[in-house]
Amino acid sequence: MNGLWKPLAPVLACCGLLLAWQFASLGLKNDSFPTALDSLRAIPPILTDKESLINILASLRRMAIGFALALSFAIPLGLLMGRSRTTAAFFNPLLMLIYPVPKAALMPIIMLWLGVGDVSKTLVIFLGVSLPVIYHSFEGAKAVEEKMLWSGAAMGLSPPERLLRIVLPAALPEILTGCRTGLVLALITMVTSEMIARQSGAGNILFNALDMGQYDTVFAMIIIIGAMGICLDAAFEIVRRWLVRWSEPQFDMPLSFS
Amino acid sequence: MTRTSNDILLGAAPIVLVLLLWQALVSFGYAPPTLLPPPGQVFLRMGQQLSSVTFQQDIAATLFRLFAGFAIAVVLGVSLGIAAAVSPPVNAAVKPIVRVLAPLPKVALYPAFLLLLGFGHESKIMLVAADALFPILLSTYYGATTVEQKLIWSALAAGTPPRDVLWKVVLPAAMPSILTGCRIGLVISCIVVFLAEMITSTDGLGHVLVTAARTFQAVDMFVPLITISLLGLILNALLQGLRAYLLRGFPSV
Amino acid sequence: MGVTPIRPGQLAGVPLGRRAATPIIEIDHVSQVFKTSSRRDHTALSDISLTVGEGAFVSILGPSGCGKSTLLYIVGGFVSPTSGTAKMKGKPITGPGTDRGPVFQEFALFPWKSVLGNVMYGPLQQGMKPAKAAALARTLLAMVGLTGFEKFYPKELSGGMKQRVALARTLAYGPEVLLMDEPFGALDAHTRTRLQNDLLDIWERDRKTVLFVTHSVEEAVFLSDKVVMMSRSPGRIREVIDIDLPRPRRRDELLLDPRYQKYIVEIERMFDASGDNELPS
Amino acid sequence: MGVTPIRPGQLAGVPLGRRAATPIIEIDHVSQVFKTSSRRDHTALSDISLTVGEGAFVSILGPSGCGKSTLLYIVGGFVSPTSGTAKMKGKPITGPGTDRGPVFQEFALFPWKSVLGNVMYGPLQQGMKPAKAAALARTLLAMVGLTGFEKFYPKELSGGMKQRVALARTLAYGPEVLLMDEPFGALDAHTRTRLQNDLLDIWERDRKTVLFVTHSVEEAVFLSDKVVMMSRSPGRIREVIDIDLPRPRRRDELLLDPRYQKYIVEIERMFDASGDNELPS
Amino acid sequence: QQTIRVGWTIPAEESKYWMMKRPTEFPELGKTYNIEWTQFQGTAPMTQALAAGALDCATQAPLSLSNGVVGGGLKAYIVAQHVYEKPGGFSVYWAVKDDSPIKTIADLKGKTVGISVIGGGTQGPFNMLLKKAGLDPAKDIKLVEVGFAVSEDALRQGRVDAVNMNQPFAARAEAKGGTRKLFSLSEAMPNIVHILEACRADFVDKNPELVKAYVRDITAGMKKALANRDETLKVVSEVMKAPVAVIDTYLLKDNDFGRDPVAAPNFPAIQKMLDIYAETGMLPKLDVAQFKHPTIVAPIQ
Ligand SMILES: Nc1ncnc2c1ncn2[C@@H]1O[C@H](COP(=O)(O)OP(=O)(O)OP(=O)(O)O)[C@@H](O)[C@H]1O
Ligand SMILES: Nc1ncnc2c1ncn2[C@@H]1O[C@H](COP(=O)(O)OP(=O)(O)OP(=O)(O)O)[C@@H](O)[C@H]1O
Ligand SMILES: [Mg+2]
Ligand SMILES: [Mg+2]
Repeated sequence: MNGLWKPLAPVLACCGLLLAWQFASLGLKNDSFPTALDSLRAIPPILTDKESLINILASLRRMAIGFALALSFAIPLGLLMGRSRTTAAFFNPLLMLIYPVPKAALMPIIMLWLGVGDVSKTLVIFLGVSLPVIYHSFEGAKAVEEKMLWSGAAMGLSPPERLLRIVLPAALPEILTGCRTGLVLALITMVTSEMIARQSGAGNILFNALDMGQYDTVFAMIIIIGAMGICLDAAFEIVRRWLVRWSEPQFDMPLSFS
Repeated sequence: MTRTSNDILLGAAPIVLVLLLWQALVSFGYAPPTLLPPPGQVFLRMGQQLSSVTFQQDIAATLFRLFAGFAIAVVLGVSLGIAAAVSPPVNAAVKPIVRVLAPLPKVALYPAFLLLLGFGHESKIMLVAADALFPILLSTYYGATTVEQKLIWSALAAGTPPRDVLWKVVLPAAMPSILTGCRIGLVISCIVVFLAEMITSTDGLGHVLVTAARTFQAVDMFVPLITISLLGLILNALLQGLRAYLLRGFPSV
Repeated sequence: MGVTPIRPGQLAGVPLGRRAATPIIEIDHVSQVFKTSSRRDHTALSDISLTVGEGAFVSILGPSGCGKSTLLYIVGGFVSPTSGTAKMKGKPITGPGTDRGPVFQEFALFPWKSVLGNVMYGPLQQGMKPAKAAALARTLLAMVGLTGFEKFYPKELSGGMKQRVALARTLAYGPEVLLMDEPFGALDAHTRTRLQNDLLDIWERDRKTVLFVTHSVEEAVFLSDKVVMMSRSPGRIREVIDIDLPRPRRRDELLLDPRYQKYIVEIERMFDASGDNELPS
Repeated sequence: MGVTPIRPGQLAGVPLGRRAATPIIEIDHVSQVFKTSSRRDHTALSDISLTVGEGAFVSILGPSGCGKSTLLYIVGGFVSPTSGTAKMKGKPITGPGTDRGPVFQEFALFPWKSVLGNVMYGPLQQGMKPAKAAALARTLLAMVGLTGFEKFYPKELSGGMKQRVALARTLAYGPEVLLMDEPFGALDAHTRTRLQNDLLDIWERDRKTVLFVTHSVEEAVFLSDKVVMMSRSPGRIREVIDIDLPRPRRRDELLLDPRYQKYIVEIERMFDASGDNELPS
Repeated sequence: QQTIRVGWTIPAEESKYWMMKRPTEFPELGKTYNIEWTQFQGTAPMTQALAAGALDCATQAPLSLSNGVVGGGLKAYIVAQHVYEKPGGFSVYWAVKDDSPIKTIADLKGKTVGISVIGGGTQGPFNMLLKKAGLDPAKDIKLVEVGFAVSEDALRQGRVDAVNMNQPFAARAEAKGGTRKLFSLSEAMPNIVHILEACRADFVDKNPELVKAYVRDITAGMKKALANRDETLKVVSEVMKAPVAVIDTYLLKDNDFGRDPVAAPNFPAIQKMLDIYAETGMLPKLDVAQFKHPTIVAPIQ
């Protein structure tokens, strides 16, 4: 029963959501809110079109680069902030000042230096992803049990080594939560970064359709992006499980609403 | 006392550096003032704007949407996250739905929100809530699943009904993680409320920016930008204060 | 000599109570197998049967890793055994209850609550008025020697202090059965002796049942009616020894009692005799 | 009788070494004050002076919460004292070093590493070849009786097993000075005795210096050259007692030695005599 | 081989769509020069991109271009024109529901009115018409941004009382029925120029031959677009990802915008629009001559 339910649950949830959507749109009778069926029907033409596929792949490439850059920047910064009060005091206000600014509003200035191409979009993705990763790494590093660090220090680990070999693994579960949120944000910023200026990409298809009022294509794209999200998330979950198998809870929580 | 004042000095340093860099970019001609006005001019204009009633109303509108959306996200995110962590049936229902909904680009749904909820507060609150919800939910879920088992056992043995264990043990024990999620959710709320106002609105800071951008009023464009980032800073400082109070028992640096 | 080794098989149905014959806890052919991360099965307890009579003070002795804590978790209802059943007052144990109060080896204090808050938790939970709960908590904290530390948070306490708070927290809500996992392990001899006496007082006065894990043979003999000796072969009961010493017990009197010393020597010899203790399963 | 109480003031400069007179650790008027969450000052150690000679085995006894762990942290260089200085080989201690190896009361194992990984960690860190480090780790694990558990993760171990892994982990990288905080606290008597003997062997063979916190007077007397008795008034040294027993020591021989029993009784009496132990500062 | 960075948008730039989708049909494109295409959402961001030097040429509306000149220090030349409102053809209009009590512009007082872009090209003539009807555009109506694509739905849902309509959405709404035209922009002035092609002045001055080639290709593209409607439908369908059937309802028909056969900018009409903007107080007075390059303007032989 349980073994069967696990892989089936997401499928069932998808079906449930699609059904709810179908009825809601039938009830609303609104051109900008097509039925689930219409949207699903619009998927194959997109996926069989070579240009669309190239578009989507281009987006994914930008996302991968932005995501990788963000991780390699945000994790060390977050860990450093978590273990050093001074670093945290130095960066915290600055980050808090920079992050709430919508990147779309800064586009004119970003364009000035980076143009309208891949670089500025990758930058936007990078910024979107790094926020949760920085803060989860930060809090994760803060909560690392001090005596573990002491043990490492006594074994001759230098401060940078301690950061890499003790704080990083100890904070890994929390960092990975940040990465997971970051992955979702990467997907979303990947699309929104193509809202204002675009050459190719999944957002290109989506916003074109939006401009043209072709809502079945809009929602078909949303479904496709959602599906990509599910796949990426599932892949990430496998990696995560493997990385933090040492921290999985030993017993199920003995709580239940029933 | 000295520690906090030190921290403030340290935190101010990079901000001053950024301002200097900004000024230098303008002074040395790396950016034309029509795109990047000098900081002095922006702050001067901001001072004037802050005392104008219409601008205050815009700030109020933005703040209201921000708080309302964020509050919904916190309440929903925390309760769903904890429920999913402790109850297998809820987990089975929530987890797949979250996996499906989390990666959806909510902005693309904004036109639909507009039609369903109108051009006023509701559609923006909805968008903010939809975007801020998932980081909070995920962090809560993570925090709640990693609660030390023996804490729950202790509480159960002390006679806490399973239902109460949720908010008497799981919630406080997951609090560090939840607050991290809230912090991210708060920043995302700031971004999204502004973005929504930029896309379609009749008021709010984002609207002020768009109007200025359309007519190439660079200084007026930067005033709402600086305002939102200062709001972000202040709100975050408040959240940090709350965090320090709530987590005083937990280990920290 | 009074020490009669009993084979586990014979045990079922023979209550280990001192004052009453009613069994309160019945453990019947319980086994516990863990799945390790390397996906192998690891047997922590195998075929344990044990009956504890109401009001009995039973100590569990055994080599490190033999399954003592696991056994307490099962009685506490925190873990359900892989096979076999555990009953409390004749009813199968399906979950934790206020009738069984655990003191964990790792203390498990609530880090977000002060010392006072931790100790008050149980009484408040059972509907006691805050003022009364605070007074009770203060009394217990005084008993464990922690007056003045009410406002400290667990992270600010030493190991032994945490252990004493954990003890006070469980005593505060007055469970019928105490499940104590090395509750005095981190304490100095002086504090330990004091708390042993206090525990015996509470036990006598409130007619509690105690299941007590310890590594000190001397402590086990001093406190208990019965000593359960476990071995790791893996996780079996080796012997159950009746401690036939008069109550109330005072250590200085007992020290002069040859039977007391004999119990200790006897039990220690039994341990030494078992070669299997150091072999991992 | 050999027990000469020494006032802390007299101590500075008097090395507590058995085999050598060179002081290796010098603690000079050290105090430690903590800021609690309720923003009050709490004194954990006040004006501690102590000199440990090279190769000495020094035990620290004291009531729970008197500052024993804090003292070890200061010598380890993990915490810098509020006032006073600690020196190692004449140089002020400014931070941790591989020359001083701690075994923490809370074990502090790396949860993401297996048992073997934890023990191999130090040797690998010091550039040992993985194969050699693994062999060394296996030897040490066999010594602490954990053969067969190499692939287990810390969360899958019992309390006593974790403690033994922590011990093996520190021994693995061979620090000159061992700072051991109740390293046998969670062990059964049998395992404890074995490990005491193993520890003494290593100490004799590798000429290490050991600072050893324990709650067992018997253990302190059996192992040490000197016993430092602390009191909580708060966190002071009350007495330093030379243990003048022949080496190498065997417990069965010592048990017949009246001096051994006398040391134990004497020290226990000293503890009982101090009324201040239970008073919080 | 040189590259021009060109910004574009949808809809109504058929000659550029031809250049994108059928580059082989052009004599110079891809041979003497290359184009790096970037699509934008509306003309205002492209004005910013031009001002920031991130684009060389882009589709512009007279208003956004003027805003760039006044506020952003942009210097640019108008080199070609895409669409305008030809008399008798399509004119952007405001629609209300059939059963709406709003009969005249004056009835809009106090109502919520949708406009595609606040401060966009249509707002000048719109403001003018409101003024003529005795309304203060700033106070008497509540203006809200509603993109053309959602206009129809917003109106039918009752979110707005009146909303502007553009192709192809107007054709779709009309086919469905239930809405009616309240007034159109042609009532303010004829020959409104909606979108044109502009290039940065410094870029033109530095690469005159390059821009000439580009402008020649735009003219060629316009000719192809007008000459071969069936192929144009396909090209537009590829660009907009919209089915041919939808585009067929209006594109290059009588109910469409007008297109100059050689894509020549109508400078007098643009000047008239600038005058309207000045009159309604949206901009200071501007002279169209500053946008006119002596030689580089469609058609180039
Ligand atoms: N972070 C802290 N903040 C405030 N007080 C602290 C902190 N850490 C330790 N203390 C206090 O310092 C005192 C000494 O603690 P320490 O851990 O050194 O005791 P100990 O002698 O090791 O006790 P035990 O035998 O119980 O382990 C205790 O009273 C404790 O409450
Ligand atoms: N989650 C787990 N996964 C695998 N094995 C486990 C797990 N928890 C406990 N064990 C194993 O079960 C056995 C018994 O553990 P338990 O904690 O009950 O021992 P114990 O008798 O309390 O020992 P100690 O005196 O050292 O506390 C040990 O061998 C341990 O390795
Ligand atoms: Mg145990
Ligand atoms: Mg200690």
